[in-house]
Amino acid sequence: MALRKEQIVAHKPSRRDATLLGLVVFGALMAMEIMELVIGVRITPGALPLLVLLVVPGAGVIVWFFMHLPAVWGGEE
Amino acid sequence: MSFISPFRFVIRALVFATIGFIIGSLLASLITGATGEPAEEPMLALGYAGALIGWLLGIGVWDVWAREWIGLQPRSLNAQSWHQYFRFSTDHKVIGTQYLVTFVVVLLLAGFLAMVLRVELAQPGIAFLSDQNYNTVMSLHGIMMIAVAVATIIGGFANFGVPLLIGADDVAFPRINALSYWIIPPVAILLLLTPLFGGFDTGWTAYPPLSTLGSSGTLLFLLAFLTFGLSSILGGLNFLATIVFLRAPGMGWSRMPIFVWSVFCAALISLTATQFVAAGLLMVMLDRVVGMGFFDSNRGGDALLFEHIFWFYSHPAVYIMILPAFGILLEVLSHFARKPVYAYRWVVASMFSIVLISFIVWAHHLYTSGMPDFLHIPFMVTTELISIPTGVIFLSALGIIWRGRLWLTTPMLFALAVVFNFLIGGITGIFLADVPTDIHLQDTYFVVAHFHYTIMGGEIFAIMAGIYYWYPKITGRMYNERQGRLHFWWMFISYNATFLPMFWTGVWGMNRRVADYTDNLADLNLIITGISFVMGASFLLFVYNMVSSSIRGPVAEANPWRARTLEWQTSSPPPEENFTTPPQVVGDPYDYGVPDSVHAVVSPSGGSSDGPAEGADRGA
Amino acid sequence: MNRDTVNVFFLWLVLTALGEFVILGTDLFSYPIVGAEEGHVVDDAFFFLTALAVPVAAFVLSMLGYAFIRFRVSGPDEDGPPVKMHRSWAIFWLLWTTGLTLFVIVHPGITGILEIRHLGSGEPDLVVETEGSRWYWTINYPDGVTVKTFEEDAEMVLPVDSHVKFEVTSTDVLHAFWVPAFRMKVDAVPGLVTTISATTIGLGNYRDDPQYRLQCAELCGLLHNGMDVPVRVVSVAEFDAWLAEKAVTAA
Amino acid sequence: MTTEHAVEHGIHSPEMRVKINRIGLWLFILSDAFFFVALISSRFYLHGTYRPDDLNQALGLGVSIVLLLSSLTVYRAEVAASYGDRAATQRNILFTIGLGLLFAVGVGYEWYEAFSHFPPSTGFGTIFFTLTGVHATHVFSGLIVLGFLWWLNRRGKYSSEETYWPVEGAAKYWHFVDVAWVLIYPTLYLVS
Repeated sequence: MALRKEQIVAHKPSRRDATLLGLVVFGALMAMEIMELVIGVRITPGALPLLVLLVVPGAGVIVWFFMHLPAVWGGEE
Repeated sequence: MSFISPFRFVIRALVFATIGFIIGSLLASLITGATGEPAEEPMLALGYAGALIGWLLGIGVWDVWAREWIGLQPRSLNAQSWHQYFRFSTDHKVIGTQYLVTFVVVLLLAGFLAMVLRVELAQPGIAFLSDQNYNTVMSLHGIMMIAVAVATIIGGFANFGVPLLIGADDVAFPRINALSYWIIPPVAILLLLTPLFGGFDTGWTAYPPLSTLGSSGTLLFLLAFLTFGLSSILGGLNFLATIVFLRAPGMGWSRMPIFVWSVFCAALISLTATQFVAAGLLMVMLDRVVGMGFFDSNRGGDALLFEHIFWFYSHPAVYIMILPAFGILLEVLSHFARKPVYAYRWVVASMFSIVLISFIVWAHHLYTSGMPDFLHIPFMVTTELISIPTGVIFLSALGIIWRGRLWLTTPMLFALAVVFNFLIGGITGIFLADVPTDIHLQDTYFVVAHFHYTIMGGEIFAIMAGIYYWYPKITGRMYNERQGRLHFWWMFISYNATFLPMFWTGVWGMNRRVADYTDNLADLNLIITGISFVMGASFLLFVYNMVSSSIRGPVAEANPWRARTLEWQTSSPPPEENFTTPPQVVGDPYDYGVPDSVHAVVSPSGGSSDGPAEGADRGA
Repeated sequence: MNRDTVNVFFLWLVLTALGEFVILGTDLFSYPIVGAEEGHVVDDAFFFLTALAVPVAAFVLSMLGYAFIRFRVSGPDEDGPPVKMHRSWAIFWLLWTTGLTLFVIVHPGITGILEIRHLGSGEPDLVVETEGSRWYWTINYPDGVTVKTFEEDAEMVLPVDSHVKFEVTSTDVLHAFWVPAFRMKVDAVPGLVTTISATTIGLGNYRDDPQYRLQCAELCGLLHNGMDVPVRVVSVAEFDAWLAEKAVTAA
Repeated sequence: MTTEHAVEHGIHSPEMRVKINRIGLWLFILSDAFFFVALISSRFYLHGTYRPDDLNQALGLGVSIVLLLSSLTVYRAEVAASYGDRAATQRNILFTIGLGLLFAVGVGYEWYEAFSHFPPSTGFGTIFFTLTGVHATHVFSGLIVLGFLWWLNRRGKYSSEETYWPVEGAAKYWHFVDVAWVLIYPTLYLVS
């Protein structure tokens, strides 16, 4: 039951790594949005499955890296 | 002054609520006034939002909580006196008691409304209620009873019981817990105000387009329902976190009392599904107040959308009601039959499968709604599959009492009655899940009888079992056993005599929610009305027993039932921190008859410290 | 096999026999008059489910009642046997509940649905458009004949032994089209036309049996309970005459 | 209510408190997500994949990227707070508030345009205004929370890794608002 102190900040990388991670995630998400737009404008009927394929991992990336989902069960990223 | 002082927080809250209402409605009149005439309904809606915030701040959110947001030290409003029941208290036992008392009062009020309905229904023709009044009374009875069914167990028993049963000293979020209780009084006030705003005639289901038309009472009802949903969500969140994190050392998942499991499952539903009804009600309000087109076919909407969203919540919601009732049922049966919970793991598994399946059965309320035909068979299949895990609950109940040592106290009698009533409720459920029979029975008194058998016969009887069972723990006094048993037989017999004939009236063509019906059903309805008054009177005995025993009843010992679970190992009522020393769980909670088995090690000072064993006249 | 088990077994047999006798052999549980083929499907399903429910209910009741009388004690002084579960019993229980559930899903569930759909398929003899409004029905027959149910002596007249198809819709809020004698019901949804069929059998009249009425079965506000109109099923010749007469008055 | 035994078993320790708060926030987010699921399903139920031609695609992409960028800044604020770097925390919270306001302005302009093309009383307008409106409500509540954070951080409340939980919590909520938008954006602007 006793928790180790470092578990409060279980997801704590070095600041440099954190900055890098943030930029990479942001870049990936921005690329995703632009790809979505292209798909949405170009492929007029039938864009839905492609968009789902893009959006679900995109949302997953935010939940996983920015919201630290793995920290819920105490693991590291 | 001394008379006012216990209520000073309530008075402050009312003042703040008034201020909030004025601010909100002024804001709305400014917004609507910018584009045209100030409209009444936006003023009511925003005014209510302001009033709710003001009410909460006034009742104690400011002192206990909001001061922290601007960097001040919060104050505690907990105190060991009855005054704490009228302010923002964070003690789960206080909150549980607040919930229980509030909703027993609501139960009595809604029951009184049912009596009014029965008088009207005694004979065909309009007797004394106008159509408008009948619809309002019927809708109020519905929503109030739904609130009782949802909140009495999850808010009342789970609050009082779960931390004690798992050996914690409070819930995970005591302030959110208090918040979830204190948003109930505004709901009650709104509902009581509806008749002044023209009443509402939508039933508790609030189907649009009916609910987007009509008097402003409907809007108040929608707001009340929405607020109540918020309370339910917060409660669910709290119990999940509590059960996951605050179990006493040694209490692994397989040692958790069955009631805690049932609350966990119900909390899962109330946390997630309730958002759907919130979304649905918001859409109705947008249609109504702003003139949007969710459900208006002239504006590209579809009325069936609401039915899907609504039942996506409201069908799982009946499992918010009934799962904890199953929990209380098995709990009480085990302690009073002095046998372990039969097939414990199977019961837990079946509760989880009920939760899962409950999310994919909603459209069985829509068999005759005009939804596409191809949906009939899939939803009939999923709906009827739910009877399999429910059957496991029956297996467990029968397994417990078989060759047990049945000590037939009042809670035990009520628990056994739950098995009987839910048997009838469950079997008639098959008729309604089955499309061919449902086409006829949908929206008739057969449905009325069915859900009164499951929710009243199943859940309210379980609530009664719970009230009698935990009464000594909550009040520290023993109820009168003779009166308790008299109440049981009185209520049980008159209840069945009231609702069994309703199956016939339904089959014979009496539709729901009507003040008038065809003459061939006059005799049956007169009988129902007569007996229903006998049943209503049984509640007077119940209230008398509860009130008089809490004042004059013999002081209860710590463990009058010789039960093994943790709440009975501390004094009655428990001290503020529940256990004077930490309980250490070392065994299963239900190992009756196992030599030398121990559920938990609790220091003797936390045990039978309180008073002599002046138990009430127990024994047969 | 111990004594208690044997006793309960016999109790179950007796209760089941008694229950089935009441269901099958007496007319204590009579159903209202049936005016349509579809109604027979509904009643047969109801009857079948009731007969099937009797042994299940009898089993639970006999165990409950026997335990209530046989195992009562006067205090918590003694514990029962610490039986946590009989694995084979539990599996047996799961098997028969699952089997029964699947059986009920197939029959009368799916078979009933298919039968009703089969009755409703095919070319109808008569199409009646029914429109719900607060708080009356507008019934449109062929040849421009319209009955509004708030008119005096309004009634819905239908020919016997005919496959009648109702096209139901609403002008304002949800209503539901329900003729208890036909056992058929469907909601009237604004902006949507729902259909339902009834193959009428036998003459019928509201004055003789109140099951012959068109009733709104979905709460629609103020006068919901009064939103009904008599139904009269007449011979085809009589119906044609009635329709012709109405057409003349309408024109 | 810090009784002796509770501390002993870690139930009331700061570590445990953070863990409980974290799960509580997650449960709240899960619950709130269902609200958005209900609204998004309504869009597909009512209108399938219909999309009007008058949507301002450039603005849609613009506000999306603004919101994504604000997610990055709030992430940096959280990291800074976990290192006790008050100045960087303060700066990044301010950035986030600014980007949030910019997003709100963008949506406001989009509303202004949408009013003339598909007002709330039309089919698509209903769902468009409801979804963006509900989302904007979340953005505004997030901004209020960030405002409190900024105010309290200035007074040094979150200067150590033991006390920075409120920053982490607010950041999670803000990210959730972003996730919701990531789903809403294609739902409203892109499917066809």
